[in-house]
Amino acid sequence: MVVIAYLLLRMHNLFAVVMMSGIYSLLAAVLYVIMDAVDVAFTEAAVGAGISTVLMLGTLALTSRRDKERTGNKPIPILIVTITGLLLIYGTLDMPPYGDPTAPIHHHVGRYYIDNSGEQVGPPNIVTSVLASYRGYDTLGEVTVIFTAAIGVMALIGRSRKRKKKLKTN
Amino acid sequence: MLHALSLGGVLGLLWLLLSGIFEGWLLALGLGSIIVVVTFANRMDVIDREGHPIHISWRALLYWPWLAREIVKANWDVARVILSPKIPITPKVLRINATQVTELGHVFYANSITLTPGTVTLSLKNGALIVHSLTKFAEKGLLSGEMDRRVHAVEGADDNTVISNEHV
Amino acid sequence: MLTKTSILRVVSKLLIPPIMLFALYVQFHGDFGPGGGFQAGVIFASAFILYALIFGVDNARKVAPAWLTRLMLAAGLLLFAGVGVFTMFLGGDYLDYSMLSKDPHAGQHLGINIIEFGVGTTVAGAMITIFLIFDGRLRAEKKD
Amino acid sequence: MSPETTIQAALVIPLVGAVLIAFSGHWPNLRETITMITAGTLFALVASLYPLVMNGGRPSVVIGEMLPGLSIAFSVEPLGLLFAMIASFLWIINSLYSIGYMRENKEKNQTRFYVCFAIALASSIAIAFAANLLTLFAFYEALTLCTYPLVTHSGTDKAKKGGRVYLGILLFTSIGFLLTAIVWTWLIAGDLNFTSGGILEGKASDLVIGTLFALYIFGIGKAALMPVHRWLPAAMVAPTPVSALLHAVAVVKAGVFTVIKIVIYIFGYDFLSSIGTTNWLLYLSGFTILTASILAIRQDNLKRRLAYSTISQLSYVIMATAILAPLSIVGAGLHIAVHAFGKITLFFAAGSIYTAAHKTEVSQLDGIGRRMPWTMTAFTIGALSMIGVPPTAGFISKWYILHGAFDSGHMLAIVVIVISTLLNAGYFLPIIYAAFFKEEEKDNDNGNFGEASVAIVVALSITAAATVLLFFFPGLFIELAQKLI
Amino acid sequence: MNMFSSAAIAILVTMLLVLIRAFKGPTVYDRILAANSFGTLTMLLIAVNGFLSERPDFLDIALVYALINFIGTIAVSKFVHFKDLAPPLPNNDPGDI
Amino acid sequence: MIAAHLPILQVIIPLIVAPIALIMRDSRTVWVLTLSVTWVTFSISLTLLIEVLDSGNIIYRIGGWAAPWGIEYVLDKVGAFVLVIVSAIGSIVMTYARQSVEAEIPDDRIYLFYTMFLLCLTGLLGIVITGDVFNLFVFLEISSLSSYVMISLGRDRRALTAAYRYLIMGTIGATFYIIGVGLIYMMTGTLNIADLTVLIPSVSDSRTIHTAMAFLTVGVCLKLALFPLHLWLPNAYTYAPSVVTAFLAATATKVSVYILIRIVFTLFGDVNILEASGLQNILMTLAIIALFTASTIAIFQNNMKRLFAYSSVAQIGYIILGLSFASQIGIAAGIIHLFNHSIIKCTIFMGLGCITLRVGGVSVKDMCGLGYRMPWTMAAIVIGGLGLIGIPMTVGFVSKWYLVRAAFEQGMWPIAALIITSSLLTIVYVWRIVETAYLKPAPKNAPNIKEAPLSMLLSSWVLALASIYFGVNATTTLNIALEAADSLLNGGLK
Amino acid sequence: MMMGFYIVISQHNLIKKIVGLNVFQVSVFVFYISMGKVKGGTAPVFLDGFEIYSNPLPHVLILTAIVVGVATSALALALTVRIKDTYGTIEEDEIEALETEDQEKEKEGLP
Amino acid sequence: MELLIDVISWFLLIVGSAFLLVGAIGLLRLPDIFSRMHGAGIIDTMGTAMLFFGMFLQAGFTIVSIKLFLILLFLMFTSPTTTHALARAALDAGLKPLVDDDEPDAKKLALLKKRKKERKRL
Repeated sequence: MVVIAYLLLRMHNLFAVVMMSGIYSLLAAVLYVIMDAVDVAFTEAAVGAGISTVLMLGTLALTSRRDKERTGNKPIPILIVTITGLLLIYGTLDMPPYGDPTAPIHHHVGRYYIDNSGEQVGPPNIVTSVLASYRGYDTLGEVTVIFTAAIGVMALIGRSRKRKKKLKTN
Repeated sequence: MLHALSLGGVLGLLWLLLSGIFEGWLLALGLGSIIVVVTFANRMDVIDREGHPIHISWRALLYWPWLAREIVKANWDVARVILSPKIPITPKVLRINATQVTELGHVFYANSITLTPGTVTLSLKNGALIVHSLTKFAEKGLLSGEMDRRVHAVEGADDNTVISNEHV
Repeated sequence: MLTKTSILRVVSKLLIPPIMLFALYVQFHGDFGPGGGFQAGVIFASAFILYALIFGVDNARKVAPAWLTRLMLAAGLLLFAGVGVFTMFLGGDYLDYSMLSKDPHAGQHLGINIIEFGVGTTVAGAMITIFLIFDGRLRAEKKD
Repeated sequence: MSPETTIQAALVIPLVGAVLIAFSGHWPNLRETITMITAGTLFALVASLYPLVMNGGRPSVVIGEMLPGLSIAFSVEPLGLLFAMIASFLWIINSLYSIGYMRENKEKNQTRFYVCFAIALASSIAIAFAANLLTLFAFYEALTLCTYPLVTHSGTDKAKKGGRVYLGILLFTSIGFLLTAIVWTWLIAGDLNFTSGGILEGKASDLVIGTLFALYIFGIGKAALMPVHRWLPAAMVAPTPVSALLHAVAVVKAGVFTVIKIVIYIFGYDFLSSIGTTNWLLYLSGFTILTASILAIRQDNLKRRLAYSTISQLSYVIMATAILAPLSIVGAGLHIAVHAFGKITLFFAAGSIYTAAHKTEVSQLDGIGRRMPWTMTAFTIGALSMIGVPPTAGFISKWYILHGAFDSGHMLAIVVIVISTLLNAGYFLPIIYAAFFKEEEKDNDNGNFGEASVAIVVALSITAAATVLLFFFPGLFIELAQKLI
Repeated sequence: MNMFSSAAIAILVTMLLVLIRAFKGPTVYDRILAANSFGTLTMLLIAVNGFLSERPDFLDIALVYALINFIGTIAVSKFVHFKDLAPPLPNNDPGDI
Repeated sequence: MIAAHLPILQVIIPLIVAPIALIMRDSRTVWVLTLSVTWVTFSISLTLLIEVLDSGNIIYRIGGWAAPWGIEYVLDKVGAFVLVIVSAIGSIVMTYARQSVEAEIPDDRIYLFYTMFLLCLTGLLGIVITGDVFNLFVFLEISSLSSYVMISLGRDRRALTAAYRYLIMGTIGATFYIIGVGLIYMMTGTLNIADLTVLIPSVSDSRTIHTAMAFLTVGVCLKLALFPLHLWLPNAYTYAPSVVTAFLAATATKVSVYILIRIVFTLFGDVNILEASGLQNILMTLAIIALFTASTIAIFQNNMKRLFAYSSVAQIGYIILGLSFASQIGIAAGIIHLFNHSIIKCTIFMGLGCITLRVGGVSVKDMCGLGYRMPWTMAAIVIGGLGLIGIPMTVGFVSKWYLVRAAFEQGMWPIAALIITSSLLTIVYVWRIVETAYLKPAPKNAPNIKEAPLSMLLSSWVLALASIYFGVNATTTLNIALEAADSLLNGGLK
Repeated sequence: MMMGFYIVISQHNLIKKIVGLNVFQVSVFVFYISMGKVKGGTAPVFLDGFEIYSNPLPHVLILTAIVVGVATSALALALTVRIKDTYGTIEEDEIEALETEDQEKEKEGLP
Repeated sequence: MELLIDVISWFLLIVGSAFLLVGAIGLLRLPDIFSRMHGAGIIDTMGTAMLFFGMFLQAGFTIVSIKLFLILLFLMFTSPTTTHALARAALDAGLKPLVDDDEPDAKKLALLKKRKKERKRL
């Protein structure tokens, strides 16, 4: 994945960039499946590899397909990124090991869902119970976000019904 | 209308296969779903002989095993070519006239060609196919016309009506 | 246009209804396995996108005119939020599905299904809207 | 009418007047009538408080609680009343004068002028009556802001520049130093109310008190102590009635008034005199008096010369306060009044000359006394008062200050006063001499002019007369000032 | 060694090879082809992984992958072909908002 | 029955009305709808504030699930106060909005604009009231997305790039926030703020938590445009439609500040993170740099909106400075300045909106002589400007007073001096405007313009008068701020 | 993860930035999911015979986050389209140059 | 019986994997885009099918195998279609397939075009 990301950085054909980001997202989805997050993989597949790519292509069609080539790395971004990266690595030092069942994360709320959702909510898919019931309000927010995005796109580049009134900028 | 109904039937079957749960609630939902889908499909105008070729399904079932065998053979051939150190390929572009009557048949034929490794349909226009073949074996198999005949048979010899194509 | 080769056209005609059905299947089987409203909405929309790709944006717009997508957008969200308000009127807290039925279990089940449906509707509406707008944009630009 | 209502009315009336003036802008006569009526009413209201305050009454009003424990509150005490009375009285005369001046010079934006004037007066009254430092500070700033349009009245680049200097210095010092000092005081004392004997005694070390004192003194830029005096000459670009208001009535008086108030009611002069860290003020004010006087001599522009004179005269007040003797404080209070009348007369005269003869420089004034006898007589009276020659009011206040200095043994102050008196004479007498005894220059283009309009002459006559009258009947103010100690 | 894990390894190796093609290009079409194959492989991997983790009932995901792969590739082909996705016809403007 | 549900109704009402507005489409109807919604939310928030002040924190369980399992709404004094600010500004801006929106936004998009506005309001209110860190993120995104769109609806083409930049920066900020939340979640296993407050002290020594803190802070600071991260703000505010600028300037950054308050004083309240991690010094330094740099830049701006946008950056510096004192007075100063600055900036930007409506632009040249041509509007702007400087009797004075006091209390003399000095810079730029408006004559060929329409003037003046009223009589607001600060320092949501 | 972040802040092409943003976010998602994994656990869907399930909460969170991410991308892309329309380019430095021009024009109009 | 199924599915999986690898190698080694499509075709057909059949056997007749079957069916429809779409796009973009030396490809293409035109005239 790192390789793909690096290539993304280096590529100048925007089209290829979009393709690669699609592949990147596919890989991420595989990771999700391996890490038992089936719902997430499902979504990532549909969204990351599918819709996002198609939308990006649509944008490419409307804009341009190549990115101007530039040489040289920019020091400030590299600095910022390095600092952030180091910080993250620093943060991981005290983390519980991967997959450790004794990590606190698995004992508090998560445990509760696994133990009680069947009885309290019902569906065998715990993710669904949490998503729709325990944290149903988050989901409402999520729907609102997507609603917002749709309206935003409508407001930004939607065509007007009336032809004579064209959206003029500047 | 008949097509819509049969589509509904097929979709119902599909639902049951997918779902595997036979509770009243879910069945009802399934019914609702099918109605929604059929409505949309109707709006999209995809329910016709082309979009829902129920009439050839039985014959198609017989065709599949043959195609599978062809595919295996072709695979073997191409795999050999790829793995041999010199890559002894003889790529060719061929033009073939399909004998099928309906466009559905053409498509069926073209897809079968592509499905067998070693041959790829590059273009299909009014029954004229342009095919790229990789090896001699594939070329021969294609030119023998065996597949063409079989697809034609699947299509149904008695069915001579050409579907008018409103989208062209 | 690619439709001229007819391969795509035929195959997509064949596949679109099952894809839509699959979307709805995902929609209603979110309880049992992976999936749910969001994924279903996206798949439904992708069936639509396929249609738009093959048959053109104008035909797609005819199938899903602006008013319909708008309605879908609004209806899904309203459905979701409305369930919450409804439970409130039934005496529970907001989004407390247990109120929907005498049996809390059944209530939860019903509630989840309804809101997932709301999610699906909105998401499908949103995705279709976004895609159609992106593609419809072309013409406006080319004309200028 | 209860005293409380009176206070409220005194605060509100100028504002109401301002609004009415704003709305009557299209009818100049109505507008000016309103101005005069407002001014008259205001004075009447303020004056009506006099008996009560003389009897020891301290009526007070709380308007709102700005910060917990800190209110916008007003309370009338002798010094405030003194200031308020001077301000409101001179507003009447100034209005009269303005009418003549503005009309004759056909100034633009007259409505704005009157509105701002009214607001400035409201702020002055509020400063005068402020019951605590916060209120005082609030209206102190308000006064700065509402006089800004007056300073930049003409709208020329020069006016704008002057306005910028004016605003810059005043806001800078007040926010930079005064506000800091106020917050600090509050932290030390937990209180900002003006209290007899001060609120700071025994609450902080001498050094802190000294620093705080310095912050106050430099924070009150309106007192024009050097080196924060520069705004005053810069503000001379304003029309003369404005200069009159600024230099005689509202702004500078508000400055020295604040100084006195802080010395008396925040620090307490007993407390201040008991610690040594504030003596520098004496020297600084002495220095200011002398320097400003010397600078005044070098100015050819009449108004600028008056401005430097003002700086020097204000430092009299500050020095008088810094002497910290009871008598000198009475003198300080008195000097506020005296200088107000004297200086306003001088400015009126300067404006009158400008209006009638369009002359602004001292060197152009040769022989003008014969053409404008009223004006120049008034000017002479004002000048004599500045110098401190009897029978003008200036003598009395100077005498009190000298007396106080003598009592407390501040010989330096006495020396300064004596020298400055000479300097004062040095920059005023030549003008008078030139006006009355020198020959008019022959090649004068705008040759034929006489006195300015009646309103102007009447106004300046009244103030000149008042200056003289104050010498004979100073009791009104002395009694008030004596209530301070 | 489980048979599925060996299959999974084979798939992973294949994915790697395909990726190399995707990076090398040289034409856009090569990349698309590679991406398409990659998608198929991903789908396979997910299916195999299902068996590997003894939860094969999540094949829906694989199905979605196949679907998305199909639509994605068609979209991409159309895009490179026409420089846009679905050229609308003129004189027919129902409006978006 | 309704009373018990007020916390959720507060957020849900605009959310539900948004899709309704989408269906309605008629711009006038939608405006009326939006207007009534904003006023309803305002009254709800007032009720809630009173209730919180009377009887302590309000807790509302969504979906009937108890706290760490489900999402809960928690309203303490700070939250209730910010809620009132946001909804009040919302309702006033909406009252003001109609003509301005009609003039600046294409007709067929107006209903979309109002829908966006409602969503933005939902998002902001949701952020304030929620008791769950992830739910906060969701609502943060709702408000951000809608504000990107609203900004990009501005007429100038630079609005687009401004919105784009904001979007990129905002998303990075949100992602940082999410990383931080993830790290915290990893160490504690919960997302509920109250629960976290309890759990964090036991793991606060770990490097993971420190990292989390860093990410959260940086992420939120991006959103609230603290000094080096403010780059998106000036252009975004400059080119957005007037209504949007007025609304966002008064609410969006404030809500982000609120998030910071929550993180620093509630999440990490028990471990006194400010001092423990050196964050205090960093924030303080940045805030002071912000004060000076932004004010200095503001002085040289020719576009009034941009000028005040930079001034916003500076003013945010004040707020952060107050918070970074971490004392009761300091936090109260921050909170009160949050309130005051909302009022001031909203007044000013609404005034500028009036000018845009009548004159067409807000550059220095457009402002010439406006003091006479649009006296009421200019007067409102000047009152706002005075508040910005911190002239006594305006709200600005109150907050500055408290800031200085807090600095003194901590014995930080130099900082007090810096605060005071920086307000002098404010004088410079505010005065430039006054001079232009009142002293420079209008250009000769300037068209005759009318004063702004009544509804717009009225709303600007309501706020202008509010800024005076709360300047003279600040006790109510101050007491709330003080109590809020107290509750933050002593337990927060517990 | 950092690579994506770097792309976002270093690249000049608007679309590449968006891609970078996606990459960045996806990495964060992966990080979340990795938290939820339990060794020997299985997907959080009840089935007889399984005792250990992965933590479902991160999954839920990431589902939401993905949606938010795609919504953001869609908006960003829409903005890009508009930018291309009005500026004729999607390179950041070129846009900046054009903006400076705008600024200059504005200044010229000043008295 | 179970053993038999295991063995068969082992076999199928191994063969499928082998074909996958072969396809990938083909994708790498073959000279031009059109011939590479054949390599991809191997992955799509033989590799996938074999793997699916292997899994099919393991799953037995359950919902899982039905789904597997559906996926396979779906793939059989879509994979040639996508390949075709891609080939078509490549061709239209002006990419010329490498052909064997017996006929120069330029000539051949010209012939093709001529025929197309003729047909159009008809």
